[in-house]
Amino acid sequence: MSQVTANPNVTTAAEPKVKSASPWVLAFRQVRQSKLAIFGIVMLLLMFLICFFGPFFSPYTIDTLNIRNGNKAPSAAHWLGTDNLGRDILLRVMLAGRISLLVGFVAMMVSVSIGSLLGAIAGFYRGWVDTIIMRIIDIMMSIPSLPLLIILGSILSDWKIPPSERIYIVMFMLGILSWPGLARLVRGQILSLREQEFMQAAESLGLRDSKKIFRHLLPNTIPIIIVNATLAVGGAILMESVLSYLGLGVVPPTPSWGNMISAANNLIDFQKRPWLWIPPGVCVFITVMSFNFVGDALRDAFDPKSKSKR
Amino acid sequence: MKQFLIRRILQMIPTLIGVSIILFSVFSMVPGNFIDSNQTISAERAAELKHIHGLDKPATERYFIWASNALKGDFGYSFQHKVDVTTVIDRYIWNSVLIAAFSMIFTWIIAIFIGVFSAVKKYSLYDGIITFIVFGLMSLPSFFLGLLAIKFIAVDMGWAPVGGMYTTGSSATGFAKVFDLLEHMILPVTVLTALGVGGLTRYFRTSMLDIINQDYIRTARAKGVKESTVIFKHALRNALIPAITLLGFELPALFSGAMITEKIFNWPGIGRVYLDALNYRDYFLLMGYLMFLSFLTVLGNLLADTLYGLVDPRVRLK
Amino acid sequence: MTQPLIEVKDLKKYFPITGGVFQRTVGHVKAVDGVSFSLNKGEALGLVGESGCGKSTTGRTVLRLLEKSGGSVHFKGTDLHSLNKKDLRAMRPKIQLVFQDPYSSLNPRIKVGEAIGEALVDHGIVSRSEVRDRVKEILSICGLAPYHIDRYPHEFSGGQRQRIGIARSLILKPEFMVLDEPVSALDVSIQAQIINLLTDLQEQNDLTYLFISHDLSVVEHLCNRVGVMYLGSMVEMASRDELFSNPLHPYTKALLSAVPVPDPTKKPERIVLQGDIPSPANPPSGCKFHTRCPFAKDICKQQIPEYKDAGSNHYVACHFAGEF
Amino acid sequence: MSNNLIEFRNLRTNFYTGSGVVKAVNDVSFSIREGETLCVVGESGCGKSVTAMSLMRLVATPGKIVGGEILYKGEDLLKLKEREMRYLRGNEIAMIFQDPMSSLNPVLTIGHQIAEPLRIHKKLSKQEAKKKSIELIELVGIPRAAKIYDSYPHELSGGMRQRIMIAIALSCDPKLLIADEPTTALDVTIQAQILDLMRDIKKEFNTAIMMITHDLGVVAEMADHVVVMYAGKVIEEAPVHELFNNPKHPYTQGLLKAKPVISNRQDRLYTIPGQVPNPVELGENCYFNDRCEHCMEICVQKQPDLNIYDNKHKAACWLYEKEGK
Repeated sequence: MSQVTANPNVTTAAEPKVKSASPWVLAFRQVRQSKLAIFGIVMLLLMFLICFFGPFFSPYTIDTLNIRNGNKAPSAAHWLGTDNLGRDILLRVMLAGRISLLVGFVAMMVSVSIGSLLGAIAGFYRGWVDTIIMRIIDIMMSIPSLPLLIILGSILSDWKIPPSERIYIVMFMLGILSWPGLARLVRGQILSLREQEFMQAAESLGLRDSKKIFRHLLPNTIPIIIVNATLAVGGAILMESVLSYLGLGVVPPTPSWGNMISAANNLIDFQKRPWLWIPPGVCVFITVMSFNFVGDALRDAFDPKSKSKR
Repeated sequence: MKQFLIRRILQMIPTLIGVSIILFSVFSMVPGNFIDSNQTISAERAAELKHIHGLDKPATERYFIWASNALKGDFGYSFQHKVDVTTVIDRYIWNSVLIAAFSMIFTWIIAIFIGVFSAVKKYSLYDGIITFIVFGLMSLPSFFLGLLAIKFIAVDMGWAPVGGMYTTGSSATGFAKVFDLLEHMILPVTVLTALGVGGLTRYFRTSMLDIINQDYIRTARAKGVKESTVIFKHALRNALIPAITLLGFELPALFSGAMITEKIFNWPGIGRVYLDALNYRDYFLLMGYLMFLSFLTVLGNLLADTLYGLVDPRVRLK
Repeated sequence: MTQPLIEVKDLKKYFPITGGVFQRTVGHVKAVDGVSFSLNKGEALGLVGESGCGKSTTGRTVLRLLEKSGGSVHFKGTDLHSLNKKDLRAMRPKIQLVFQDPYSSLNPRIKVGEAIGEALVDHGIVSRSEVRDRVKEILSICGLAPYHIDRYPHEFSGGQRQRIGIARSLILKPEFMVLDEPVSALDVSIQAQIINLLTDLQEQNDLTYLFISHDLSVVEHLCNRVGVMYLGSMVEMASRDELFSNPLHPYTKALLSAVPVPDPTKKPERIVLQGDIPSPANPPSGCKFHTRCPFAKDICKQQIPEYKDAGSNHYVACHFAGEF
Repeated sequence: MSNNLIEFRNLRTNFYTGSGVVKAVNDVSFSIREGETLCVVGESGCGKSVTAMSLMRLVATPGKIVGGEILYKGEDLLKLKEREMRYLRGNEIAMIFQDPMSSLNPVLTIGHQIAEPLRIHKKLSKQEAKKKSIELIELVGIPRAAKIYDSYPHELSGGMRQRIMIAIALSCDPKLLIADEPTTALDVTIQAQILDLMRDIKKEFNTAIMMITHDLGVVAEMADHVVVMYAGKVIEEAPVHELFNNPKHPYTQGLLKAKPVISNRQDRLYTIPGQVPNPVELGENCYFNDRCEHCMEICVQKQPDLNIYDNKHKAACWLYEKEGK
């Protein structure tokens, strides 16, 4: 019983209605299924809305000082009470939120761009380029980041950098010190991808280097970059809050969650007026936790092995 | 194994040199130094002092002086403590090691149990709660957790002393002194453990989840082995081996001293000394401490890889 | 006698083993240790052997996906291993490779249509606007539906993905195709579909195959000439009928007798080789097969047998070929 | 006629996946006689491994046994308490798996892994267990047994590891040995050694073997009785000679014709068109209808039963329905 046509088994049925889902859509659907990730995304949206649009609704402005009204506990007028200069804490937390989130994102952008670029170069063009980059990464990762940041912070204070410019330097400092971690991950991913058969296929098909990098290697490295970028924002916010708490990151009068918590250094404020330093601390906690939830859910969604668990 | 060690030690040298260059260049950017910021001494005395300690020479020259001394074990003189840097480090580091060691032990015990159980009871309510708490602990800024602990546990409840190593002015000796020390350690150790346990629990949960799906676990069950033995012998032993490498990375954390926690709890560890040294611009102490830490980090990496080779039968380091 | 399409002479591929403090090369894994064969247009040469025998490495070194350690590979007279990067890239469409694992040989993040058509555009053979029709055409030739063009790899079964892999190579109108265990990862019913597809494509496009497999029955069906490899060397090569009916090398005999036959009436009287396949890092001295050969003599241990023609193009490398 | 060691009665095992419920084992019934080798043959996804895992009650989530009985010496295994079932595993019913490379614990010595069932089930002391383990290593044909006892799995080749798996399974001389594709991952010359070893064991210990495979050559060589599965159901069952000489179900016929066989070469291979149906959308019809040449009206509407025909030959196909009892 020989087969007549060259392709006896093509399903001639009309195109089935099912819409083909790209791996990105599949990953997004899986993220939507994780309760913690939804909680994280909702909290982040709330935090963004409150910090970036809240101040417009607040009856107070940044510089309305009202000493008589100082150090009031949370009340109808001031939901989170007032500080020693009579400024509304809720407004300051919102404005501080803008700074902290901004620092987190810009630091992430800096570390992601440097990290993935150098990681990709080291991974793709091996040989001495790879060795040099890896040597730099080894050196930078041997220096403990917090103590170094603290020294850099104190240098900024000594150079008397005005607070407004100081924020941007802090952002770059955080970014500069955190790119090696991501670079090493990106390099590892590219090295493992090169062993995959579809990369050998690209070689066998005779594709140009640019095609190999931008159509094959990078799209398969982006998931790792997205996951670590999300976690990096959380990490940067956390690091900024520590620095600012020590008075070495964002310094007053620019408000940031970190330097608001340093209000707790004053013994009386610490014991009697917790509304001064607890709200910013809770904001840092919720924001960073939400980033961790989303990052972790993304990692599971993109990790091919985990697909089998579902 | 010997060749592996030689190769790794040879690799350590350029890394440490690179680290020292970076650190020294950062330090040369620091405008002020101890002598200038100290108004009590006259200008000539200041110049003379600077000359003795070679602070007036150009940066590159100073680096080589410092580096050659460092190789001989002399990390320079601490202005603030008026004693050699190495002695300062030696005096305070053991306080840091004390709380770091305790918290490391607790962290590992808690992380193993919680991590393993949340992996075994995957996607259950228990696992959900644990994941939530673990992420919470990983997202808390260390100082904020410390402040909350002092506020609610020490001040409001009064269960533990607010800070310091001993009750000020107490002349207790022997067991009473030890008991007083332990009491003072409660909060710092709890905070350090809480900060450390998150990451490790997640590590054990992920690696156990991966191992439980392996074929040899299915073989163990097919042999009629009790489920508890399957988990705690067959699975956990495979999870512990890579965990050994994490022990290597704990080395720097053990000695680095938790700066923030020590500052908040007023614990006289090396971390706190580091922060104070910063205010005084105690140059050589800062430099010496950072070099010491970087050396520990590199040593930690080497220790981690060597331990892995010793423990994992598959990786006989030829 | 027209010039053969492919001529491989004494091909060698060694992988360095590093050791010592400075990772110096202390030895070599001789994955391919002096293999020679030639292929005429339209032929299908089978390369069979067990794991570690070097058949896949041979296939990839012939296509210069791996740099050679010795010998030469000529495709239509040009020495592939002496071409510069640009010329080699230009040569690629004519010499194609089909992979074993349907799951890892397709980039999961790009649509199947692009995976098949991208090389066509990249080599400038076809403009971007025409490529879509050419891809649809090749899809149906390979037994897939035109609407599959916008689907992603994870939406296909193993068999369908293997068809995509074949379409990806076929669209470049190659002359020579290396098939590296193309059906080993598939179920029997799907295997048969792919085998028939490969036979049809060879006839329609006058293709030349180097078919690599560990499954002798599939090789017997598809190839007109067969080479048997053991631990990096060719031990026997002959026409299909000659090799399957009159094997001369003891290893080929053992290999043929070891294949279970789907007929319960046939009592399996077979030569069961003792011991395991030695590690290619330190192969046995003399004839590499002497550690497992039931007829090994002293000479086998010392002297490497010569690979010679035992009559009517039936090459064999054994001191006592055919005497037992 | 030896009585039945194992009896599957309407076994149902489902997998609750994200994309719907998969009836991996859908109303499966057959039995294994003492000292007999039964081969369960079928392609990937037909449920043969899940049937074996259901027998061992080792079906991992999201799988769950939802119906039917598995009788072992007349007792239903599904009703046993976990402790009682655990007593049987590795003792009276043993199992070996497909991939020897990952079936042994990489960080425990070979000796330790062989001795484990001996110490649990036979309560042997450490010394007795060591002696018995070394004997077992020699029994499965591995030289220098004492040295192997102390070595680790990664130091052995695939063939040797599979022999160790067999040694572990035989340690408490089980009544039934389940082998899930034991030689699929091995080279053909090593596969021949393992199949020979299993045949010797069956002769020497009269152990019943449930061999799961997709290779019809292995079936012809090892089996006394054969069960053919497709998409979770048993579609044909017969003694091995009857099945090869007179296959009834079109799928079995297709499988036999599709496989190229050495020294009787066909011009063109017979192919079964299409592919295995999506397990989630299986309806009330014969699952093979869309790939079957003899597909009739009724095949698309109603599911055929597994009826018995001449000399113990069962088949589930409407072509034979009229004659069936």
